[in-house]
Amino acid sequence: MKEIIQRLKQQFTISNVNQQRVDLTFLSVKKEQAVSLISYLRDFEKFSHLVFLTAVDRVEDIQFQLTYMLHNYNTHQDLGIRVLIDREKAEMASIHHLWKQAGTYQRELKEMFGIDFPGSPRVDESFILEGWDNIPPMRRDFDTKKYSEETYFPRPGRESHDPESYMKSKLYPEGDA
Amino acid sequence: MVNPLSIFIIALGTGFLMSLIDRLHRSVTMLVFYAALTGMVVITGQWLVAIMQGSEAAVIYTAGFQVPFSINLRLGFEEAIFTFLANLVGLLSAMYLFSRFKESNAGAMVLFLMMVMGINGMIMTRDMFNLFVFMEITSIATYALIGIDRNTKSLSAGFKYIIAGGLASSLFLIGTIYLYRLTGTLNIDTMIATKEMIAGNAGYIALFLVLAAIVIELKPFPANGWALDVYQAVNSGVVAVVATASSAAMFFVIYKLLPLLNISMLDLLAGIGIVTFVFSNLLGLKQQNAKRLLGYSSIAQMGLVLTALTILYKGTCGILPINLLIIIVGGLFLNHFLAKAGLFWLTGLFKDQETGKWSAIRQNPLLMFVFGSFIFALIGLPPFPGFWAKWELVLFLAKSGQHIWIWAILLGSFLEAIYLLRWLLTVVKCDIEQVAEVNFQKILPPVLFIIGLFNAGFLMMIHYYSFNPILFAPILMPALFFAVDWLPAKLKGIATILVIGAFSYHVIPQLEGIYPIFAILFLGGGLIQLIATLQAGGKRTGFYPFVVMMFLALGILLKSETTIQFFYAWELMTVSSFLLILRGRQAERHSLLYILFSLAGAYFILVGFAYTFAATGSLTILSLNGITAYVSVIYISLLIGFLIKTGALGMHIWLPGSYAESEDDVSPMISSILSKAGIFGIMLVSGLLGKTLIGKVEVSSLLGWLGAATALIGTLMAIFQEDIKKLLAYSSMGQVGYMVLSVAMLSHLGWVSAIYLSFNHLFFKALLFIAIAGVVSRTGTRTMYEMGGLIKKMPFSFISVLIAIIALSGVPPLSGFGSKWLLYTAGIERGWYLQTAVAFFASTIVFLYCYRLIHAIFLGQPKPKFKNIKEASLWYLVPEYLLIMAIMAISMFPNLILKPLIAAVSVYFPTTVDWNGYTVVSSLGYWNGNAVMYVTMGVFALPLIILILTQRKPQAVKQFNIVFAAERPDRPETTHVAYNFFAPYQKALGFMARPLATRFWTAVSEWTQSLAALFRQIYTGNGQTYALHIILYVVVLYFISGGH
Amino acid sequence: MADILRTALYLFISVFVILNYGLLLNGLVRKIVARAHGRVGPPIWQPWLDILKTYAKRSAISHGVMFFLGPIFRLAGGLGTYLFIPAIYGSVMFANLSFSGDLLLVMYFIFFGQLGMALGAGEGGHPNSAIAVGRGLSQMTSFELPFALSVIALAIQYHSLSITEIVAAQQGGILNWTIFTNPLATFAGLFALLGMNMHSPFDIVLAPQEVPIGPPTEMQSSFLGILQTNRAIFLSAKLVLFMNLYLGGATNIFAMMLKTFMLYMLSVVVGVSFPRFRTEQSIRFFLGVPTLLGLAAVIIFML
Amino acid sequence: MTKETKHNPSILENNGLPEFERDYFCDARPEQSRPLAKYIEKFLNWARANSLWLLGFGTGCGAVELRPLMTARYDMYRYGIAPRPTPRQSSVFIIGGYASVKTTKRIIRSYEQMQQPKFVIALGSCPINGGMYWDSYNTINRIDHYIPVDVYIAGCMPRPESIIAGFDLLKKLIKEGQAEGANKYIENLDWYKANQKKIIKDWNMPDYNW
Repeated sequence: MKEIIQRLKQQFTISNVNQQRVDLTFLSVKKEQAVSLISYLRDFEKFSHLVFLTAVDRVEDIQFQLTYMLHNYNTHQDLGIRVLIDREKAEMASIHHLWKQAGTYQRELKEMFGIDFPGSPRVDESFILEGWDNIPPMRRDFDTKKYSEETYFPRPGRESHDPESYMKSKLYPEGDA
Repeated sequence: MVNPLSIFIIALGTGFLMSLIDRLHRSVTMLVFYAALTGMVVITGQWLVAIMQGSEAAVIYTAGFQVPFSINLRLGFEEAIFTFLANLVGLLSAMYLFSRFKESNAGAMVLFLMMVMGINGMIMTRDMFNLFVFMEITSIATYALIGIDRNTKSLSAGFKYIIAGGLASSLFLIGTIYLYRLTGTLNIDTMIATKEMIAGNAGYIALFLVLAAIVIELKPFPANGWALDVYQAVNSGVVAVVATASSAAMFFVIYKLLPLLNISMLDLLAGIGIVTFVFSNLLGLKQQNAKRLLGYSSIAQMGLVLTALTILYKGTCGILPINLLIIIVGGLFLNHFLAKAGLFWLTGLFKDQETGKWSAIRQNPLLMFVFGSFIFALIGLPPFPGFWAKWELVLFLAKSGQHIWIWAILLGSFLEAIYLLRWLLTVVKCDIEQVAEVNFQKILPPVLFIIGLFNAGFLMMIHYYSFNPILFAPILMPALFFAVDWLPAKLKGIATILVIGAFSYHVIPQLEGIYPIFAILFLGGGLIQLIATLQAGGKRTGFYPFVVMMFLALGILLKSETTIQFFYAWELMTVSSFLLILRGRQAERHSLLYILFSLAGAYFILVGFAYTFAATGSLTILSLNGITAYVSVIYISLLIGFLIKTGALGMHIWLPGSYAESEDDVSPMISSILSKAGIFGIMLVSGLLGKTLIGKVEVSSLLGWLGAATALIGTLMAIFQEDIKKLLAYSSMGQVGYMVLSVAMLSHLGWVSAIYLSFNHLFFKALLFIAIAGVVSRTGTRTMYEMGGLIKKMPFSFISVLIAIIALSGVPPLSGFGSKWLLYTAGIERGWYLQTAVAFFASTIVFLYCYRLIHAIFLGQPKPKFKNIKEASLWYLVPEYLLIMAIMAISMFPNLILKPLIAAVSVYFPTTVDWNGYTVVSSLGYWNGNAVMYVTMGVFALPLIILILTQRKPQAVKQFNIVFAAERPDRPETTHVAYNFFAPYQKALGFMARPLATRFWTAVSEWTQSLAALFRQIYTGNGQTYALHIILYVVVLYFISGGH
Repeated sequence: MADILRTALYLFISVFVILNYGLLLNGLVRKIVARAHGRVGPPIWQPWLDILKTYAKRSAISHGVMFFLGPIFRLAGGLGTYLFIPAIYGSVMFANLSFSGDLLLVMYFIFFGQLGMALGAGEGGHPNSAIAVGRGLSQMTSFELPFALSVIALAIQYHSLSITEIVAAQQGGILNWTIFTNPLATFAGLFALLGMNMHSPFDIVLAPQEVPIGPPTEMQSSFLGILQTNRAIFLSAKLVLFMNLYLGGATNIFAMMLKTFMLYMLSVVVGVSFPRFRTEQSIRFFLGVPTLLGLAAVIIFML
Repeated sequence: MTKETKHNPSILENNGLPEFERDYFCDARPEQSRPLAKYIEKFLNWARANSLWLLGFGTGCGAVELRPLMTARYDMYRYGIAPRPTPRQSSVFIIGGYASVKTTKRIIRSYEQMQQPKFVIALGSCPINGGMYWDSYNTINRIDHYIPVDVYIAGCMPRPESIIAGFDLLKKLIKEGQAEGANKYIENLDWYKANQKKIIKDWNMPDYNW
């Protein structure tokens, strides 16, 4: 793994290399270099499998963190590539030309986070939120409970509790034990 | 009476004078020139008339001495015809060249005059040396005239001509010298009288050399490359003379010398002729240049005439029967002469001689008519002389047992037909690229010749038919319709209906047995379908004449008592239907296939009839009954001929395209009526020749299997079609297969079912085709999956199609079940169990395409494209509902049709069915169509009433209100299931519907073309090679002829 | 007039009996299959309830005239088929209208209903309907071939296509039945029966999980009720036909019930034992062994 | 066209469809169906109750609990219950658990395509009050705001025994003539439609799916 990182460092500006397990490493790369890095990994380092592509909403930093998880079948190594992109203008280069299935992940990210991948096939079609007209629901500034209460006719009489205190009171009704 | 010698005097005199006169003014020269030519025509014409009225042949002795001291000329009947025609061509060609002569110097006119005079001389002279002189005069004049266009090509062509001419002349001269040495005379008559002196090797060589020279001048294959270059390069006006008159003169020389020849030489000549005929026509296949194509055709035709003459001469041992001579040789010759000269003249109208670029001719209806008539004349279709000549020739050959010749001649004719028709088609169908230079003097000659051709044809017809108006009707009626072709189409349509109605009224009562039934089928069915043609607006030029011709020909087909009448009607029917199919927008290739297969079929019929004549010496059709000789040849030839018309398996590849691509209101006639002509023919012959055996197998059982296979494969092909008319076409093929099967049973029930099937097929297929024509006229597409859901827009058409498919598929209670019941009962009764099973299998497959047809068009999802579509025009609906009424009538009361059928057929076979009220009882089962109808009505009405009474009113919903797996359909186009509807069937049984026959025929065609290309390589265009060809040819000929 | 009334009464009784017999057969078989599964199964009168319920639907939709008439065509086909078959040999009441035509008529009248239903389903506009009709027709062509061969063999054997005469020829002992006198033809015919009954493995038309449920996808309420009625009548009609052809017919109603039940059990047993064919497999199957059997049956007579 | 239809109460507007698609769908407003005379209706209700055809549409996780019903252990057939693959022929619609907005759209469509009388059984807590998805942005809380429900079976998930009990209850309701959800739906069609349209933003279907 180290050799790979070494080789990568010669060509790309990578940072935050973090080997979490023997077979799992994360690294960060700049948005501009991400696609070429991934292509390099796929074509020269035999990371032929895109395990997933997902996003984390770092609303505090006004950033999205994309994670491309790649897998090498020869060495059984996983490599996660983290890319930070601007939250206000959430846009990232598509990698559907590398893996056809990446298009699906990107469609989902567009639907749930509003991250655009220009050029990705059918990226504007929704999977499940047909005709959604609010902010994308996976963004952390979207209040799902409020939305649900406003939209879906909550049945009156439903109570909700803090699970910890509720279970405590149920299991130990007489107080601390 | 003017002395024939004056021809030469006029020609020579004016020839000498002309250069003097020319100093005065060109117009004077031309006046003299045309006057001289006219004079020659008049003189020979006058002699021709005189001799035909009985005066003696003129024999002229020059210088007043008797032979051998003088040269004598003869102007008898034959000479008069030949010189008259030659002079006529000369005059007309001169007129044709009017503008050319006006510009060139007087020498051209002198040369032209010399050429014509030389031709006259060659025909008239009876002296060998004099003949040589005239040949040289002609050759030199021709050579000089070839250069009239003054381009490299014509100059080089002229050079090749002079080489060939020189070779031929020297051979001729040497031969003549030998002959003179042997006989001591140059006079041909004296030579004939002292024929025995021309003996031994010397005699043989002498004759051989003379003959070889003349043969070379007749341009035999393969030593004829030079001639083709001449035909191609030379001015049209000149080549018209060279190709017709000069060749005619040469041919006449051979005719003169015939008595000198022995049998082996006659054989040789006939062989040369036939080889030239077949191979020239083969090479013609690859030809794209119109003049060269005509060149091939000319050479071929002369070969045929030569063959015909020598065979006739040999077959009758020198005593030529004048009738046969006139009809066969005269007919063939005249046909070729007039048509070829005319066509060569027509070539002059175009700069570019590419056959594909001739389309401009169709802008001028007159020229188109002339052109088409010439082509049909050359192919040998009635009423042109070639038709009668070919008929007599084949009859003669069959009678004298010369079998191979028949096939060779027919093969050659067929090849010729291919390229001529292809030419015709490109003219009709290609885009117009160049402009025809039409002026009066260029059009008059061909027009005159076409009139001549028609007249000659009519004369021959009168000879055969002694002017029977009914038999002339299929030619005269269309002519009448052509004359009024400027009238609106509706008017002509009504006139057509009236004419055919009157004709039926006249003809049907005269017929007996199964004939009136077929007459009702052809003419009655035709009358109903003609109503549909009234939908067309405008003028529809060139449609009704052929419709009239087709139906009248069908009528006289039934009425004909002799084989020649039958064949005549058959050919007329073929050609008229071809012209109707040709009208379709994309019909080019398909109509060509149709006419070629039909022609081949017609040739088989011709062969069959010829052998009938050979076997019985009689021309009546009934003479087929009980003949002993040639039975299997006759039976099989006739069967093949008729089977091609029905589109039996293997010979069906013309069928789908022709049915599908012809105009929408023509398709029903072709499919539902014309194919029955084949059934009628099969019935006719198998009724008379029935139990013929080949080896130990009955022909009829082979026929039965062929019918069953046709039914199966036709039906299978039908279910895989996306084009609705193709589907119907293949369906017709399958249905006709049943008819062939049941005819072949040669039993009472079999024939009854065949005719019943024919009627039923007439009704439902005409109904289907007309209804589909209505639909197609509205939707503008024939592809089924593009339609859909039209039931709501075109309910009446839907009902038509529904009734038709019920009748087609044989579901009770409609008439289709009757046909199935009869067919199976007949098959089992006859002991043809497996065939019946195949037919049953096929008839279940019928359901597949029936459903596909109605579902894809009328059911399923309507398309937005056809949102505002209207019901089909009333002109379509009226015949449809007449046909529905007919179907309903015979379904409700099968007796209406079955009783007459059973009675008519019981003339031929003992009946095996019985009647019990409305019930037909066969030896196996019974069927009461009437009761079935009532029961069906009952079981249908009862639930309907119950449903209407008990059900609460259902909500009428629209096309997308379907349960679509909880989704909604996206678009009608993607929701309508119609494309490749029977995909699983394709997987399971698609291998049976592979286009094997198409592949076979394509291979045949490709191999023929390659063969032609291979042979064509000998024509290098090099004069030396051509000279070598000639020499080699003579040498080879010598060895072949068993030279000593 | 009295004649007609009597005939009408006989026909009514005959149809009534066969309808209820068909429903009973249906219920019985459901029960038997359930027992074979180790279930209790629906009550034996479940078919009557189902049919009643469907007729009792309060609303209905129609896609057009042909859609409306489709089920009626279907029922007319079933009724007609039954009425052209003499159900019980020697019985006037159950001779039905067999004087109208012979075996060929019956064979073709079977198509009447199928064609009509296919048209009705077609106008429904549902893609599954059209696909299933295509499948059904394709399969139909292939099982009709062995059946036709079998019928031809019978026609040769008995010199008749009249069903009454065929039954008459089989009277007088169990060994006179076609199944014993002409086993080849019988087995070819029985294979065809399996296809006609469209139980698994030949249930490619209704084919749950593939084209659920094929042609009647859009049919509901009374339309479906009519189809259910027809299913009972048509099923019995087919069984009666085959019983007449191969099992010596029946001289009384109980013999008829017994024999047709046995015939139907054949379909049921095969049905629960084999998974479904694909369409082209089914076509190839019928054109294989069954057709060869039929051919053999015919060729034996030709030798 | 649209103006006229506003005045015609028996025609639905089908506003959700583009102009060219309105031709494809029926726009009639459904009418309530009246029961027949008392005893006949009672008899027919008995038949209906004993011949319940389920719509084979597993809308949520509860659909897994329906499978055991068909097995020999529970054998729903003995109660006259049988699955049916098309809504046209079914009479009982089982909402098998949570319903996302997307599924709800399909549920409504299928429900409307069923012929009257038709019955709905809602399975599990989710259709009742949202269950564990009560605050989800994409899962409805109460199915009875969108289609009428005859029987609720609580649980997460209810076992087959409870489902059979639910069917028993439904049968009882039918026999008593109380299972008139379809008529209720038609009567309050505008209310239901307003609720449906509130959550289904891309209403690309007619107002009533015939």
